[in-house]
Amino acid sequence: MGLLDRLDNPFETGGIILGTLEDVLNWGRSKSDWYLHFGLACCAIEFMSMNASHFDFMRFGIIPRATPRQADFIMITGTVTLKMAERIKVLWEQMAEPKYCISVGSCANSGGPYWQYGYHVLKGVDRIIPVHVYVPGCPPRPEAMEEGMMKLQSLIDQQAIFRKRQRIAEEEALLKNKI
Amino acid sequence: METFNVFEKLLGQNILSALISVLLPLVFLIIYALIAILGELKISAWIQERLGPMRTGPYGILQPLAEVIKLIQKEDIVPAGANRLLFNLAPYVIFAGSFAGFAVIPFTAAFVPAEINIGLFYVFAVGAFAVIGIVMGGWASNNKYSLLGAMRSASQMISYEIPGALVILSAAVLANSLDMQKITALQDGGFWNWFLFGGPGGWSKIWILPFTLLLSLIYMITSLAETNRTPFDIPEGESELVAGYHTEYSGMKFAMFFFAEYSNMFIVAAILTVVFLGGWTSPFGSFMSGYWWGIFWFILKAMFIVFIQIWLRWTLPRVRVDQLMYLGWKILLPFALVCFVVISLYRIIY
Amino acid sequence: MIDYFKNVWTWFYTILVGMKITLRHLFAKKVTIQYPNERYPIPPIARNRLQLDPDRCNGCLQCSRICPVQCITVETMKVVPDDPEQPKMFDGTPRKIWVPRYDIDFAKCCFCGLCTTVCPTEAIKHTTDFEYSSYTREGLIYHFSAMSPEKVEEKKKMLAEWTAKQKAAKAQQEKQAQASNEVN
Amino acid sequence: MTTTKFVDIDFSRIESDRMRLNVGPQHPSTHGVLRLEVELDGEVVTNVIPHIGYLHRCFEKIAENMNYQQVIPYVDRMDYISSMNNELPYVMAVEKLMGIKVPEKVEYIRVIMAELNRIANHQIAVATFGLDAGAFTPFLYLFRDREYILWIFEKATGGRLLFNYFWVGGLANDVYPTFKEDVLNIVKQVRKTNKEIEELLIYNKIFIDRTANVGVLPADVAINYGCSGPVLRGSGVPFDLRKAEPYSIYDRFDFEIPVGKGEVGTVGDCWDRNIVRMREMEQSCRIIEQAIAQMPDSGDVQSAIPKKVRPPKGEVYFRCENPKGELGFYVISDGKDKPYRVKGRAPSFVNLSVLPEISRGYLFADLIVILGSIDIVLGEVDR
Amino acid sequence: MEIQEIFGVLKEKFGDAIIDLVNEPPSDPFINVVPDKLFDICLELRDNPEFDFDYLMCLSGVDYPETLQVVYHLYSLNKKHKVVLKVTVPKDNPKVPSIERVWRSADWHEREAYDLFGIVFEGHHNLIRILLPYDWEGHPLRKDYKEPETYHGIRVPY
Repeated sequence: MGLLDRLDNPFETGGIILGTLEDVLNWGRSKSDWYLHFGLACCAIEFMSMNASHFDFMRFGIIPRATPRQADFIMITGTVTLKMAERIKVLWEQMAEPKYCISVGSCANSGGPYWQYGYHVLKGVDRIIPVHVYVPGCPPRPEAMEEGMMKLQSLIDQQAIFRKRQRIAEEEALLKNKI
Repeated sequence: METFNVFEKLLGQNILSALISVLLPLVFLIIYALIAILGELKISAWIQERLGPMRTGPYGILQPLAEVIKLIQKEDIVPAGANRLLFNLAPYVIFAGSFAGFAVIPFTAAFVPAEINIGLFYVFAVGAFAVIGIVMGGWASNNKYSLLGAMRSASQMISYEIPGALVILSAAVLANSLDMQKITALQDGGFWNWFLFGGPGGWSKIWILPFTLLLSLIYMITSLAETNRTPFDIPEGESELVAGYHTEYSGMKFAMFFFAEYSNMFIVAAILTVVFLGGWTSPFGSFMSGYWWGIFWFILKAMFIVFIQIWLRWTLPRVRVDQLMYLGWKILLPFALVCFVVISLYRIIY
Repeated sequence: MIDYFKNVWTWFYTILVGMKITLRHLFAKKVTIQYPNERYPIPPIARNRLQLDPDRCNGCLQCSRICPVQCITVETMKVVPDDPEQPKMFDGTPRKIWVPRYDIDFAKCCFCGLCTTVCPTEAIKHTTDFEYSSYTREGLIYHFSAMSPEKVEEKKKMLAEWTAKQKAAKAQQEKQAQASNEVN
Repeated sequence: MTTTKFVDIDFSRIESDRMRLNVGPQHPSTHGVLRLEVELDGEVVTNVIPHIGYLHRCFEKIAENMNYQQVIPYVDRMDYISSMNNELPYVMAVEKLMGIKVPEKVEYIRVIMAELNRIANHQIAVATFGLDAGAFTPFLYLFRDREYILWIFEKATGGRLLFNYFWVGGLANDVYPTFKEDVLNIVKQVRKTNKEIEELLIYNKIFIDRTANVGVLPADVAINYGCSGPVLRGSGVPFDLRKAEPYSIYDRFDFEIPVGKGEVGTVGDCWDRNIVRMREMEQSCRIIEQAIAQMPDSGDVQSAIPKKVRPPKGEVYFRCENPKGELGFYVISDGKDKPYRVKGRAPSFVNLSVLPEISRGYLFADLIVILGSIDIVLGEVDR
Repeated sequence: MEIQEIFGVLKEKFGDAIIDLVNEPPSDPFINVVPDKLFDICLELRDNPEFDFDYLMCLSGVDYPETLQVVYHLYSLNKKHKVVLKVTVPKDNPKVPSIERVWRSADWHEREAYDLFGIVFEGHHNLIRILLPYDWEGHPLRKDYKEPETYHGIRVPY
């Protein structure tokens, strides 16, 4: 990867090229997110409202896909039960990288109203799959979901593509120093 | 108007002119597909009183570009248990099939990539390529939904070739030719000379006017079925078969399916334009006609057909498999046959 | 045969009717609210994020008791009568109870509004703010107490001293009482 | 276009391999997380085994651990599309146990809210049914109108979807001043859109061909399976709890019970079930108009709310007409703060059990339509 | 028909199998029935034109400290009357005859009661769990139920 390293070096004016390329790639990914057509419970109804004319989720460049292979992110909209947990894990594994997850609503965040006595409810979807953004609410307003989506987009915009490991390590080190 | 290939005339018959003739449609196809995808998103949104993509570039016009950039970056998954060779080959077969159709599309009087005298026949033969690709992809995916979708698609496309071929046959009888440039040139001189309105000729064409109108309608319906568009999108009917034959495809391979679908839409629209709407000829006689205007008219007419396809898609529910077959065999075929007989008689008499 | 043609005609006709309707909508005014730029005016009664006014909270614990999901964690502490600070409530009445910890876990909250209805001082209220999604689950736990940790420590110490004093006083009293009993 | 019922063909003579297809739990048209194990012969469904429970949220166990007031938010989450209608039978069951008579104004507001929610529910039902048949645009027109209803709910109750509005003995709060005008405007809008939907979707020939003569449910089978609501009425049985045993103040209103008549196919097919929903929306509009006209302006909505909800020992089964059917709550009280047992008799749960019976012998594409015509909500099926 | 009449007719026909009628407002009146004869009683209630109970509204299990109970709410669409039957079984041997063949709606209701209470319905054609996973242990709506620590490697409690 000698060439890439040289290109990435700001002193050889490669940093600008790669940086711009990275920006373009990230722009593509953040502006065109396809979600998995998938609803679980109450939040899914608000999710449908968000797709409807008044809130129009497609403004963000988001198109529903029925198959996990073509989806970029999944919205866990509702209560995840133990019976369903394994299926969600399979769905997540079927999705193609890079993939993201938004946990919508109290139930998906931490079991919500069912965290105390719900013997059959998974207490938070982050126990089985990684979650990138948590949207609170029970159910959240459609705008709140859109706000969560914008949070995810800004997360994607800042992602590192080149010299990934090195940069992630640097960021982690920085974070550690801060703490 | 005289027909010729402008690049061959300028550069002579050599590899360079051939290369340009091939690449130009490809460039056109890519630009067209991006515009069509945006059009699909925007028109569907407007019909539903929404706005569609708004946050990617001004009014969201860069949306298709973002999608392509994203699809390039996606992981390319081949499911376990799939037939690797066929699975990887299928999208290219479909894309090649639909792109090959562009070879005989006359964009203007001065440019058709390959001027062969059986152009209509060729388009039809090459169009059937897509079936092979779909069955390959559906079977190789090792997924039941894909297989069901592929089987449905194969039966649907093959049965709708027949009424479609009858329509083309009638047009060929009327025009006395299978050459797309010739058919277009015949209709020069104003919209009343289009085959939609009975073709060139005197008042006697009144006898076949209703039949040519009907034929164009039949071709419109069959073209929807051949491109798997609503109301005939049962091979990929989302509410039944998840995503049909491309359920297991991701990333760039899915993008190939996507491009192939839109390029197929354009090809059927182009055939309809050439056969019934006068191709590159101006609808107002000599007004705004010429080699350059030809491109404009051709693309305008074809895009209008594409718009109608999109418009229909967001209006109608989906038909069922048996109803699809009923429509194809018991309604479209008899009607097309009657039209064919009438037109043949007309040709014999006049 | 007539049925056949009738069928074909209804097919054709109903499709045209549908196309007419969708064409009308194609040019109709769009209803979309472009969220980050335009906003639907949320009514003040709407139940979104909870907000506590620490000045008003008197630590009665009713909210945490009525909460169906137990997402409100409240710790209370008695105010020492001879506190030099002489804390006051929002309306000037002397405060009897400190609230060193008032946490609401919005990852559990079900936004039913029961806590706001039982609150006697209207300290806890639903706001119209809904934009507080977070990258971490911990980011959804809100700490509403106005007391800094140092202050809590200080007050705790004060309370401990005071209770010790009280205890000692009580013990002394009892001793005295015993002594007087014995005398009697 | 004619449709053949594939049951008529003798398949025993055609030997072919059966294919087992898993539909769901993640599938675009299972309306949530239902899993159907479908046995296919080519494209013909030979057997369907529904597997439910993917959204079992332990409502009944939780209800035993909550006091009566705290159960209401959980009742909301059973059938999350029509929460108002869910709260009504629960609240009325507890009121019956305690012998509470609620004020006049409360009754009227409850009826208006329940009927508005019924309209919202049927809008979703028709919309998703259209979506199952492949029509996407009517879905969004109906959702647009539903949004206006939700705005009224939000203004009046504070919640868009889950309200916690009906309390034992009253309401959480009074309605806002311009409530009446807003509701009347909605009624107008609903009527306008419904007319459009009928032209665009319901009477479209393709849609009729897809749904008529499909999934025929005879009346006696429907009754024996315990079906209720539009599923039962679609089969031609004019049974509506609002008429049969009028609860609340439903005996004061003039409305009709729409039933399936087999206008375009057989009585009890998918089209009939759907048209019943469309016509019920119109009837709900009528009820709302009458209720608005009769509703008293003044009155305290909280006067009858007891200080402590503690019903005497006893048990009661109270049922109401939910948009999906008969929703009953069987509440057992042992005289304490918390109910001893709350059982919800969910209409979707019972209606879904008829699916294998009516989908055998139809095509796979029909199975999706039949499932859509039953209009289930998984939150209620699994509780 | 009033509940008293129904009770009278049933008592006449089935004798000891009908235990008693409890009518304490505001509760709904109910009839206690012996489990063994339940199927015949239900058949009689459905097929006798006087009763004509064609609609099973609800079937619920209840867990009492010593016993388990199954409650049947019946309704007649034509006659518009209703009746509540109750069957009480011991906890160590909770067996009730299935009435799935009388009212098909009992099919899923009985599976649910089996799933959540562990009441065994004899004669049911497919008595398996319905709501919980097929490999779940225990019957959660019993009062003494303890939720499991893990399920398939996923931690259950919060």
